[in-house]
Amino acid sequence: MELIYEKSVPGRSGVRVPIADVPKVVGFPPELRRQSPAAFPEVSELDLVRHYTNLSRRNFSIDTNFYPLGSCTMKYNAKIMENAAALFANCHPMLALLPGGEQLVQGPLSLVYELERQLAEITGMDEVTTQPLAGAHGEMTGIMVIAAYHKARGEKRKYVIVPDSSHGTNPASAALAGYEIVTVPTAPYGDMDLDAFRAAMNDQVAAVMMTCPNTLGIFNPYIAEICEIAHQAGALTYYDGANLNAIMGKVRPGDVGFDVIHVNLHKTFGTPHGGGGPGSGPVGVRKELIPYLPTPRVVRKEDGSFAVEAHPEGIGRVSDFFGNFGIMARAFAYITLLGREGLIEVSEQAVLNANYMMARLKEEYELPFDTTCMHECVFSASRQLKDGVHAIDIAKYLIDRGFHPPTVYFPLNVKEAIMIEPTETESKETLDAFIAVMIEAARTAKRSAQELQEAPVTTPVGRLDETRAARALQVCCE
Amino acid sequence: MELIYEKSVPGRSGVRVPIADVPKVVGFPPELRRQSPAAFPEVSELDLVRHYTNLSRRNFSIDTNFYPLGSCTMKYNAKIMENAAALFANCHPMLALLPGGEQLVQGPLSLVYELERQLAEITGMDEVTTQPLAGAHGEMTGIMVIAAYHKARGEKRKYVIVPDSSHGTNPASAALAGYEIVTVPTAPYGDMDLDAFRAAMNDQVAAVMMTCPNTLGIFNPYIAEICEIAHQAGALTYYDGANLNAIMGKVRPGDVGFDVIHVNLHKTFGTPHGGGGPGSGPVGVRKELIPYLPTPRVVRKEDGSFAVEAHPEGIGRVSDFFGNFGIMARAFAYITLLGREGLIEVSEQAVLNANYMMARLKEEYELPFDTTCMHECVFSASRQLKDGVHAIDIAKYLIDRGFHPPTVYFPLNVKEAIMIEPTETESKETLDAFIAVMIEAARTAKRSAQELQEAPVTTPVGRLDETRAARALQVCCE
Amino acid sequence: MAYCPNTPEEIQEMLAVIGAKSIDELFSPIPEALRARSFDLSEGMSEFELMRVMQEKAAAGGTEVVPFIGGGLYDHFIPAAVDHLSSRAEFYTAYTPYQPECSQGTLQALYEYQSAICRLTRLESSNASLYDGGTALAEAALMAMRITGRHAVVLDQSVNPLHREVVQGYLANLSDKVVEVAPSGCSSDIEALMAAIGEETAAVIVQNPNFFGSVHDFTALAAKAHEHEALLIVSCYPISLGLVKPPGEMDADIAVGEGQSLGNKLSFGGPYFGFITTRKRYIRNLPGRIVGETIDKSGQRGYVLTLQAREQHIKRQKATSNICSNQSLCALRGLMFTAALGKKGFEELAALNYDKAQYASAALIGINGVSVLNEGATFNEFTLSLPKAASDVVAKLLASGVAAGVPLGDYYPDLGLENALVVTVTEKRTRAEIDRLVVLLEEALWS
Amino acid sequence: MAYCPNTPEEIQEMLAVIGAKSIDELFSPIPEALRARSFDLSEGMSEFELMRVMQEKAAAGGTEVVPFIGGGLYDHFIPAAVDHLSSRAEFYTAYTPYQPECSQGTLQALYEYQSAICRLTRLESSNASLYDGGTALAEAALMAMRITGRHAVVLDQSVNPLHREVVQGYLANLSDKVVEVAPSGCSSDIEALMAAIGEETAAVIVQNPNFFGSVHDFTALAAKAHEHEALLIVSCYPISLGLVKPPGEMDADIAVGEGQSLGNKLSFGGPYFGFITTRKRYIRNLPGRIVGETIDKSGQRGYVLTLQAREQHIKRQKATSNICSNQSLCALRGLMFTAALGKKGFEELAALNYDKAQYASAALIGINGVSVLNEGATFNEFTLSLPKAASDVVAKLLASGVAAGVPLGDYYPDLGLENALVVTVTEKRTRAEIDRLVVLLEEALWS
Ligand SMILES: Cc1ncc(COP(=O)(O)O)c(C=O)c1O
Ligand SMILES: Cc1ncc(COP(=O)(O)O)c(C=O)c1O
Repeated sequence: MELIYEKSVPGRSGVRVPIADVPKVVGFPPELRRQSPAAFPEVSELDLVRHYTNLSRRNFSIDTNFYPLGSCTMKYNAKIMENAAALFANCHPMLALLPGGEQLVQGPLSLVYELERQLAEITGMDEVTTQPLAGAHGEMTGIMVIAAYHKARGEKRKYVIVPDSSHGTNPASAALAGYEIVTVPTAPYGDMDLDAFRAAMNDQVAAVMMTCPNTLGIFNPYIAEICEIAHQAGALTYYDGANLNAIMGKVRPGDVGFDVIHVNLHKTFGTPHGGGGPGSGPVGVRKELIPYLPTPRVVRKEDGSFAVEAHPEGIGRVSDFFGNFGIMARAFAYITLLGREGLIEVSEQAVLNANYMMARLKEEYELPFDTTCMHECVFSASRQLKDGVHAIDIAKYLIDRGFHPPTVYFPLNVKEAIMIEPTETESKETLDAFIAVMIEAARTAKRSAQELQEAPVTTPVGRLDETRAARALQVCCE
Repeated sequence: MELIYEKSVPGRSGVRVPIADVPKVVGFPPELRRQSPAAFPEVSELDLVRHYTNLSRRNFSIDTNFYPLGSCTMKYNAKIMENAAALFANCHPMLALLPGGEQLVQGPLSLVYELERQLAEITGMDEVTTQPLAGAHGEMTGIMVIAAYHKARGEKRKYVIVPDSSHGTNPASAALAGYEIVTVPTAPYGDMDLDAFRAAMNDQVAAVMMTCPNTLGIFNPYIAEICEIAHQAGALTYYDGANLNAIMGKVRPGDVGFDVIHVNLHKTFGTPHGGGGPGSGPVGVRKELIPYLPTPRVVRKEDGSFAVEAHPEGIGRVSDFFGNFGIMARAFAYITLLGREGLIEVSEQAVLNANYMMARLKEEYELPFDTTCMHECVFSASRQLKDGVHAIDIAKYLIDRGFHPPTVYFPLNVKEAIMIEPTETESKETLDAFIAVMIEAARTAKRSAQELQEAPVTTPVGRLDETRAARALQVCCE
Repeated sequence: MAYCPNTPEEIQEMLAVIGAKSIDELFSPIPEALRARSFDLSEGMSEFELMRVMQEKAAAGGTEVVPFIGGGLYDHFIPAAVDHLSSRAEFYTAYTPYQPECSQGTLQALYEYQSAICRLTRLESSNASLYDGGTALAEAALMAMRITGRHAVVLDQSVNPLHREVVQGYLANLSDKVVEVAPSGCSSDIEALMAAIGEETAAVIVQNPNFFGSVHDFTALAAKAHEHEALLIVSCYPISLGLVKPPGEMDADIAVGEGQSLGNKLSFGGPYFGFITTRKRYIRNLPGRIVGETIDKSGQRGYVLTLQAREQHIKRQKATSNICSNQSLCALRGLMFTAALGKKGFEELAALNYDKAQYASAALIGINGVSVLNEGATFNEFTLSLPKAASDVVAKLLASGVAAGVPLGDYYPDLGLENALVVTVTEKRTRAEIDRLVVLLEEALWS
Repeated sequence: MAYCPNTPEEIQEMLAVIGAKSIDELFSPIPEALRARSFDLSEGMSEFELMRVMQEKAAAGGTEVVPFIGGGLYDHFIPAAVDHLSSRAEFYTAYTPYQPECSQGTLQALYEYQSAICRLTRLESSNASLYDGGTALAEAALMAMRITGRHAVVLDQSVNPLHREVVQGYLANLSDKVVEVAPSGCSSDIEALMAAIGEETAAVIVQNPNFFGSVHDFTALAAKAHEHEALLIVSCYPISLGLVKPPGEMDADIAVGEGQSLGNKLSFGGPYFGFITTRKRYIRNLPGRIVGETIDKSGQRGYVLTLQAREQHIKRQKATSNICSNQSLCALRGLMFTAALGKKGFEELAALNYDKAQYASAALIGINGVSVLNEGATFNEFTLSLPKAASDVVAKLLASGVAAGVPLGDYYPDLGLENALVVTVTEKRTRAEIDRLVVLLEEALWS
């Protein structure tokens, strides 16, 4: 398909701007003017609409395809959430910071406050900030809070420990907060090696970051011990809540002994992924850490009204206002709609679907850690590799059959990883259809590696040359 | 694709209904209860969303494809119209009929009134009713008004005259109003034969229905004479405004001598076609006919406020309230947005695009009436027929190339008709791309009829067996 | 701003190809004498100004009023998914699926819609929609006339008065034998209806629940009609069919109805859709478009417009109806509504309407001097008798932001119903709203 | 209601396949001692009740207030098409385009977005979006540190104070050398900024227009920075670039900005997006995702995520940034906004903002005691000096439904700006609204 710029015709005009209802007073100084107009496309509104409508049709998406991308919780994004969030489209956040402005925005302020309370209850933490704009941003915020905590106690610790199965954002976020990273390998039971962890722990460690269930979909039974070991060394414990979808109502990280947690509203709480974002990554903390949360805080006053308060000891601001409010509004709607029982059902059904998937596929695919899984299961294409078929070939074959592939090549500690997270919103019928194709792929691998290697053939483009892209570095059209 | 019913799983549930907040008082009498629940599908919300999202992708549409369906004015449906209409989603029309209710609905009432004024000015008529729900409904309403007029004058006339190129709804609507139909053939210059018309006219004729420009895209230069001839015989003149897109600001049927007109808001005024409707077919009349318009009328009172008045001499109601208000709101928005100059530009560009199309294609395709056209042009596939290629084969070939076909086999007085209405919202580039494929089709016809006869091959289904459908009469899934 | 893309340069190029000097020249077939004498419209504007105009009008749209009114159109809950799905551009910017291969989306959806209507009414064949409830009823009458070859129609006066007007209008030039039969109290007078059926009767037309809210079983009426080789036409309120015996279970021949309550916004009167269903043997007499199942060359299932030979574009004046554009998108919304709620949800919805109306009527008759006029069962509407003129009471409550109901006096001037009020209670009316209605009504009547 | 489709029967079938007796059994890997001690949430509800809750909150959202406030977020007109197109389900329910063959929609759109940002700023390389304006500025500072291998940053205090807080927060654990330079009046103190650049300086950070609304040409500052082998980072307001000299024309090295004004709703603070652009030679130092053009086997053009080796999922702690999910959908809206308005429309929009602000400032300084503090040019914001504390005046006008501006006192406690007010006038403020602001302000000051 042509680029929108290639559809541009000099002199063609699109949407009309509002009509000037004021006289021109003085001209803008020529020396400060831009030399030539920004070369945006000159297209009609129909050109625009047809271009992006057709472009959208070149995507797989939850609304069109099963999308079991592991570690991403691609559950159904309920349409009512869109309607709920749209109600706030015209609320200006700056109003909340104006003198006398709080009273005018009690509605959205109450939403921030109540969502923080809901998330605190779900995770078992004492306070939550919604300011971080995605999961990784939450991690960075959480580790900055931890750094501030240590600093306030006059300590300057140097390290953060992460397991090798952790998501790349964990070490990256900790590094951004000024820490050096210590990586601990995975034990045969599928989670961080406890002895290696013990060995790595010392009084220079600021925190350990755990994902639980981890990215292998396994719940670490030693998680309380890990917290204890850390706490004994004066280190804090960080919980990456990306996989919270598995355990709502079952386990609360706060109860287990975690000090800081982030959750991904765009995973567990059903907000749409937007082709890569926006998300939202609220951070919850235990009581002792509350002072270090970002500023400002939305508080509830004695009279029941809501106010915006500066939080002077905090780490400052990690974003301008109260976070990605539109995403928060969707998550609040989701939690409020589902309620206590609904959220428990979510986790139960997510775990059921993942275990069903695992049980049905483990005959054909290598399962490196064969144990009851939580919300996702991780296979390896190692058996298929013997026939020259890689995880990526299976992924592309799935595309031809109308399924978005699982996550492949992550976690890094599994060779040829195929990480499947069906989520609770998919039905047995859908799972069965997917399983049938996965089995077909495994059998085809034995028969004809080439057939898989040539996939996909039904898409607007075939496999793309990534090396060429990285060499050419054509990232913007002239 | 499976039917939604085939995706049903017993016991699966979809959207939750509101929660009961009242106690049950008394049960419903068992003898009046339905025996078994309506067998609606039992699907989850995700099943529902995925099904209809994928189903939608099996359509061509204006937003995805050039759609030059002749006589249908498939112009771009501006998105702002959708937003404008949505504002009125929750207005209950019954409020307007309650004692004291008019004051509460001044906004929508003013819209009805103002739209009627706009349409009256555009068509040159004295009054307009927006009650008819589509073009054909407008025709029926208009002819009923004509019947009421004759009746009030103590006359009971028997016939309505239509040209053979007229749209099928014209004779059908007139028949519904109790008239017998006299069909007049087309003269070599492409419109109703004037002499034959004169011969058909007598004091038993209630009306003549003209489409101008007609369905061949030709403006009838004798239109004023036709009106005169009719009026001399005491007959009235009806103008089918489906093709008004050609002449806005250029000709007003009222000025020419027409007594009654309907317009299709879903054609000329850019409202979306909805896969076959809803439309809206307001009817305009000359002063003498105002008494016979349907009841009620929205009137403007001396104080500037709007009221709903009974219209006792009228033909009664043709629909419950004020017409397809949501469509009217879009049309009002369209007219208001474009304004006088915009509407003139519409007609000029529509005529330019059609003449360009005609000029570029007439070398390859037979043009039965080779004269400057208005908003559309009608070719015949008669040359291609010599090679065994029908209009329908060309149509299907176009589908494979990403274009919605023009109207084929209409008007009925052109053999193998191909009726192309590009509309003003399409660009020269789009026209050129379409023309290139049309030329390619004509050349392919000479080379290989089969290639065209086998089209389409890119669609989810190939050519469908219509005879089988009409024999099996499977119109509802068990 | 006319959404016209061609640039001045392109226009010149195009004129050159055409061989015309100017756009004006293209209009030369139009004699000067016929040119427009006026075209006095306002100047155009941008989206921004337009939305200010529209918002101002919409703000004066009465949406703050709590509606206990129906009269054929109902304030029902619409699942969010219905809006999202029906506003897929591929659905709403397509037209009639004349070319089935590139219109399977619309065609399959309409086939599913026809199936939904059959399942709803328990009849066998449906079309792809009609304009609205009133015109559907008129089309049903015409259809019965075609089937029976007769011209007389018996019309229950407890059918929605607006719909009766439409039927009378449609039949005005085709039949002079429309007999209206008055109700007995708030009930359809089944005895009188039976008595009115004769050898010339094409059909007897009733509504369930009727305009007063009363629910009937018309099985006996159907039998009587069939005795005379006449048809029974039942106009029905689709939501009620989640609970109430459907026309098909009453042996009705044709069922029609206003589809608005199935997922269509009130939108000040439209667009909605009318539905029609009948026995399989009458399918060729149906008006409008019909979608049928078939296969392609390779045996794949697909959908097409079928029985087109009945339609105006082929049969012209001999067509079964003049309808061309119908209300496809609204019918699609209707389909989606039924599928979103599903078998169980649809039943629950009807039950909830019933329960809320029962709760309301029980509370309202607690007011001194207020009673319910319906003798038998009702669904979500009932008729109250008030100790004052209903119009005055309604006007009074409107001032407090509540539309208490539809006063019957104007619609039945001869039946002495000045004090009668039809109250509608859908599932959207909360207990608090109902309780407030009771308080306000009591105030209006007694203080 | 948890959107879980499996029926009890299916659940049993699945458990049987798994070989588990109950769902509880699946949770057996979780030791009892770790089970949740509480889960005290309210009961669920249906869409209907939910929307009542949400509507109540939204009704108390301040949307009736006429905003003359900006502070980095602006009330701009958004073409209807932007909403319609960005809410295509295939866009908003997809995720990061890891699998390019079935994600060309998102990938091509992001490539077009990157191109739009380059065209807007006149720089050469952009990424696929960052979180917001403040974090983009922080990322730019980090990027400059990576490029130069230095740790000191010079930060103009006339940069948005909220953004400065974010930058300070991001750098807190990585650099202790952030030097803030106070403005001179409402102007960035270019001399002082130049003087602050030293051999340790990684970058000097400015904003255009600055927080007071003043527009600068930073070309000389860029030259000075380059003399010291430091970079110039300019944070800019995209709408202003329809009129104002872009960073690329000032020889800036990195340009960033808050993208909200490009087609994103205010939505009480987000989601918006941050953009970042730089010279081609620094592309490998960009944070976040980058889409690049390539071809498939048959030579067809296509788009992929490229330079992934910089990113956290490969480089982990050595990545150029920790960002993973970005603000793709908001960036898409930004792209659509630029394409909807196009080259000409975008220029017109900027000019209109300028003209309206000029009209407003001319009218406002007609009030006794009110003057404009900006010395040079402004765009659509300007700083007024009032004869009273700006906070009090703003509070007073808020009570009349007008947000008159952002009082500067709290943000610049040391600069004696208690009486200073930044007023923003976008194209959406009508003449009538501006005139009313003038009247209300005069009243607040003098009566
Ligand atoms: C385990 C885990 N942690 C953290 C993240 C980062 O979240 P985000 O993409 O919202 O920054 C992800 C996201 O993919 C994840 O799967
Ligand atoms: C010339 C003409 N007249 C009348 C009609 C009927 O209009 P509608 O489909 O709105 O009933 C049409 C529609 O296709 C038409 O083209």
